[in-house]
Amino acid sequence: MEQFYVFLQQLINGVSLGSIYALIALGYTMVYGIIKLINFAHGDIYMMGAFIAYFSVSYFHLGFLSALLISMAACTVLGVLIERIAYKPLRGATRIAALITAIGMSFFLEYVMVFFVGAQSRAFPNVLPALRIEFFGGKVFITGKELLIYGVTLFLVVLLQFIVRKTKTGKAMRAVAFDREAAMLMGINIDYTISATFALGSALAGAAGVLVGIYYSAVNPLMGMTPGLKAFVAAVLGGIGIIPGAALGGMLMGLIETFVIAYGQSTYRDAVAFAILILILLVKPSGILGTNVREKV
Amino acid sequence: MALLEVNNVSKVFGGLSAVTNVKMKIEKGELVGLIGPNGAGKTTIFNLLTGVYPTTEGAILFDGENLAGRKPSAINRLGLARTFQNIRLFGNLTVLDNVRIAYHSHVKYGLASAILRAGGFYQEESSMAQKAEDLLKIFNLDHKKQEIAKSLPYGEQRRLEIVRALASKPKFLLLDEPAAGMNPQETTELMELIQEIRDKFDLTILLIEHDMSLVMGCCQRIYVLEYGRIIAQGVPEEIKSNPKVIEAYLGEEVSYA
Amino acid sequence: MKKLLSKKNLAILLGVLLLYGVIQALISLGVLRTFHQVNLITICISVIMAVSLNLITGFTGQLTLGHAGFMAVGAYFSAVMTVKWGMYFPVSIFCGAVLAAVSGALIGLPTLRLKGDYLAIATLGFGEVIRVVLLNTKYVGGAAGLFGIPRLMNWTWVFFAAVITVVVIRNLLWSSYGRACISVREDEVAAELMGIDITHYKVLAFSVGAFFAGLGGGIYAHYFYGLQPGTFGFMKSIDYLVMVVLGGLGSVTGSILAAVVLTLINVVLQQFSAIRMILYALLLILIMIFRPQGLMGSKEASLELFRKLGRRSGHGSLGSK
Amino acid sequence: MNMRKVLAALLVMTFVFGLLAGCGNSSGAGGNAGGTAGGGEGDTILLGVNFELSGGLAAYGQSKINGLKIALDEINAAGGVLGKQIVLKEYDNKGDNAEAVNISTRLMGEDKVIAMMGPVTSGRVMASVDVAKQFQVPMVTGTGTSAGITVNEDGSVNDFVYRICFIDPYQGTLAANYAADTLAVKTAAMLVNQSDDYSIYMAEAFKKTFEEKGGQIVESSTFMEGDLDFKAALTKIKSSGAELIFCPNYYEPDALIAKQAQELGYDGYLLGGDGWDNLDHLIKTAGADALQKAFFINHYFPGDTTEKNQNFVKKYTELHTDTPPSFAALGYDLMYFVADAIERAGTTDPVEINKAMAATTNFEGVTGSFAMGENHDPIKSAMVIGYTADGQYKLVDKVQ
Repeated sequence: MEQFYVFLQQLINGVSLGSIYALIALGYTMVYGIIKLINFAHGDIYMMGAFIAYFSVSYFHLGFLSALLISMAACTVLGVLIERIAYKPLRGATRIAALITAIGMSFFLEYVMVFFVGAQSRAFPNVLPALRIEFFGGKVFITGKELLIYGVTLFLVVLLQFIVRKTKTGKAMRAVAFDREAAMLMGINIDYTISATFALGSALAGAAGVLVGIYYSAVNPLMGMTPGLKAFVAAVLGGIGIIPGAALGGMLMGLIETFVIAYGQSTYRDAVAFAILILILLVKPSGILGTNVREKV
Repeated sequence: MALLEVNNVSKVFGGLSAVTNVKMKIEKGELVGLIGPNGAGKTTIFNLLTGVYPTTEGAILFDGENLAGRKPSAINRLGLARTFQNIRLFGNLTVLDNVRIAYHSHVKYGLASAILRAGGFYQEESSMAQKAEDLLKIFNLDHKKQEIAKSLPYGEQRRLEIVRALASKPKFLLLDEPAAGMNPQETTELMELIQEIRDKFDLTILLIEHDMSLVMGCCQRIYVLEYGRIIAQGVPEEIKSNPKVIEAYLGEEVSYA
Repeated sequence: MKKLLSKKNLAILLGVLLLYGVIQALISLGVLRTFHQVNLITICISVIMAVSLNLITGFTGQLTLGHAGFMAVGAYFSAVMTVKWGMYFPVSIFCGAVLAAVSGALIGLPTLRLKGDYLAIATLGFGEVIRVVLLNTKYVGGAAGLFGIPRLMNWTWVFFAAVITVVVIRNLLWSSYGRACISVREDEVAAELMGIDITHYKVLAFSVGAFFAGLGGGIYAHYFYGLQPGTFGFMKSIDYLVMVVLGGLGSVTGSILAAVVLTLINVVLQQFSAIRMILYALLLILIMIFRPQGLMGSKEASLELFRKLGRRSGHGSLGSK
Repeated sequence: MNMRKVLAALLVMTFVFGLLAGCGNSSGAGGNAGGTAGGGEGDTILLGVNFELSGGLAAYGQSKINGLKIALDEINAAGGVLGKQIVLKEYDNKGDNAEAVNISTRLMGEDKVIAMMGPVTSGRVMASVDVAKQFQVPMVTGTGTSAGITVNEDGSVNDFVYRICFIDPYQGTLAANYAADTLAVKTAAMLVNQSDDYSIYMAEAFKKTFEEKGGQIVESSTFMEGDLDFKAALTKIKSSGAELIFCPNYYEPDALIAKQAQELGYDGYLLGGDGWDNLDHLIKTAGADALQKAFFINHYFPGDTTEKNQNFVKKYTELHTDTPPSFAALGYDLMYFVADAIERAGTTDPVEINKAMAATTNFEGVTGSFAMGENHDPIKSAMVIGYTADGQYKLVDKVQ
């Protein structure tokens, strides 16, 4: 029975980690879906979001909600600016050139922050009341922060689905993603639509940054590197460009990592995670929820 | 024995039948047309013949060999070459390179010779370039050999595709709408050219075409496809007068016109 | 008449020997000191890595983010052979490169069904798996790394290794086999239907590319005293990818140029610790915005190109020059 | 198209800046090579710094250089060494081994520094060892703790290579002793950063000694640099019933481990090494509550009331908001150690400085007093530090 409680607790751990990956992966997938760009700077926008919230809370003593909204707004602006300055001129160029630009942008954000705030981690002040819900006489429990992460992730997945499926902008996004030329001929404003996608994706990154900052109570300028990469892998795993896919991929990634540590060799955690990724891609080359598009000959 | 035998071939895409129970028999040296309304499955048949898609049912025999399970490249090396409805040249490469790439399966030097520039590498390369130029000359493209393929005018791109297909030294050539987008003058020239190369290279040709005049004018035999089924076959005169064809195909064409 | 000993080839040979001779003379005279040699060797390793990556990504069109993984295989295996098994170091380095080629083929075979970004992620995963395996292998020191490898490489070895790499890859590319690789990049379906077995050529590109990455790794191991798994992480792969893209996908001379330029820029930036990466990042972004096709595009630097300067030159044909 | 113009201007500026910087440097290097202003001649003394200032290890390199610069200003303000002002030649090795070799060569071969400080972390130090031996210029690392830096596998000592910090096995052994003897635990778990040799070596030594003393390692889990989530490992450790978790890592992961262990309701001990030493970060991240059963081995007691230490802490806090982490303190001592050796050598000849370093008998730093051992490792006393309920350090024990 004891083992079962441990299993449940690990499941909660895995879902929490998975939600975080999912949260970051959502923005990745949005941007990728529309311009087929692996936006390496996404992890760094997430970092900027965490820092903006950190400063709002530490120096301006704002509460959680206002910090969240400010950092989402700031990240939206940042994302749109990055798109206009760095990515837009490359729309006609090869995708790999855009990829290198994204990598450059990622370095730029990271090291501008290192320059101004230093590379050291900063402790994120606790802005949430401590909450702990216990089950089975305290053998299994879940914290308020975890519930917040679950809630926000779920909410954002649903919201995004709604935006993409039901709103005019969302429909335009799908049209542009499907066929940019045709969308243009149908009178869709491509620039606006792409900017809107970046705005949305960056706002998501900002939200993820704030939540992760709060969840782990630490922020630093290079915090976007590892989770950024993993979230991207998660997005690919789920089928990139597909919103529920990103959530699924992130969740899977978190669960795999947790259970490799819990019941396997923690030293091989990343190797196992990547090996599973490669295997899944071999079986389903466009990710779990991706549909294989047959090339027309 | 026929050079190409298609025995009761069907192809289903996710529950949707694209081609049903198709039978074809093409003898060596024939020039055969494949016609049918849009979406009838003509290009699908080409894709099945060249191994792009596996068949759902039935067998394709080429020169006595069953094509099932073979990769498109292996099928090409058996002697089956094709062009594409929506031109698929190697756009960023020169005209000459496009042709030389198709020669690749006949290259005589090995990888080691290429790296060491030994074992007749230079002779083979220059003879390859010569052969490519000769082919280009037939299609009046030799003076453009150093131009980038995608910069050629449309009609020339179509001709280059045929040259490229010929360079792989096929016995059997599949032409997917070779005259699409050409003016009547060009179409007539192309028709003559197709017959000329058939004789010159001892080819068997199957062509998909929308342009009735081209098909009727140069094909010896015609298959008519509708909704994935062969509804008629025969010499052009028979096809012209076949009521099913008129109803299914020509009638429709007329009503569009 | 094109022959091995054509005027042009002789001129190139002479140029290479002259370059070697001049640098060797400068080293002997003490004008180029150890520090310059370290950078010359770094340049040569970068040339090897960038040109071999260009074969895979630039010419065959397969985006890979795991090139440093192949480098790690070559580096570690050759180091183990030299240090632990007492083999003569050129043999070790060669064997390391062969093992890297084998791993290139192994990763190539199953993952070649994947296209574009999916392949990139799979290769990234492969690089990470190699790194984790090395971290967990006590025999090669785990995270602490494998140190105490004697510096057996010198300028002469490394220069000629780089020359051989460039010559082999260039000769491969400027042949029917190279054109087959390029056709895979241009249009996989058309290539396959023209009789090019695309799987075969992808595996070929991956193995040859991995072979030379392994060679680069072996040289690295025998020059920089030690190895650590962290050296061959994702960022290292990105460094070389940046060189390839900056030089121009599909341009061998572009990769060489970029390897030289970026290594020198790196040296200049060493002293600006605080803003080093900011400058580097800006440089990347700006070059990509203004020259997305890279410094050389898909053209090759040649005497012909210089002659054509001023006129608008067409693309060089991939002839058997 | 205005954007393009702005960008073009930026591009040009970047290049011009880079070029100017490059020229400035090369003329400087040329000057040195010409012998007019070699490392020790003239009225300044040139010392090299080869640190991890960008890349994933930047936080540690930056901490260290912050401490080092405070010492530099103090020394120069007090008249410098041998009556000359110290000038630093500072390069960033990005945390890359080849780059560290490159920079060591540059400092010793081109800039002709008379001693080099750094690199910060073991791998980079190991890679630079042979360069120091080749050029016969002493190099001192403040924080490179791997045993192999100073002593080779065959037992020979690397000349010209020194450190002023603990070696990993020493700390691991001390920690095991403390766990088994003083805390009297029988079962322990380890949570180790597997991408960091500092952690791994310390864990190995801990395991060895702890098991020799009859203890049992019931669980051993690892993580990677950059990880933030340790809950899976901690849940597993908690269910294993380990009475103590040995966390031989740097303060960033350790702070998260302490916090998450508390959240999971783990009530055993936490024990670590000098990597823990960053009071502010731990207290702010994990909170004093989570640290009531946490201890770590350190060279010195940061709450030390000696004038020297108080002075350092005050200056550091003025400049950089937080209290100094051990990296900063070791950076500060590193500068003083090198200056002290030059002063005692009485010359700017690197070979003489090397001798003076080896002959250090009583160096007083903020991280404690030490003599240089024959293995070129300092002989330092160690102490165990814990936390008070209001988030201050408390000296728990002194160990040898």
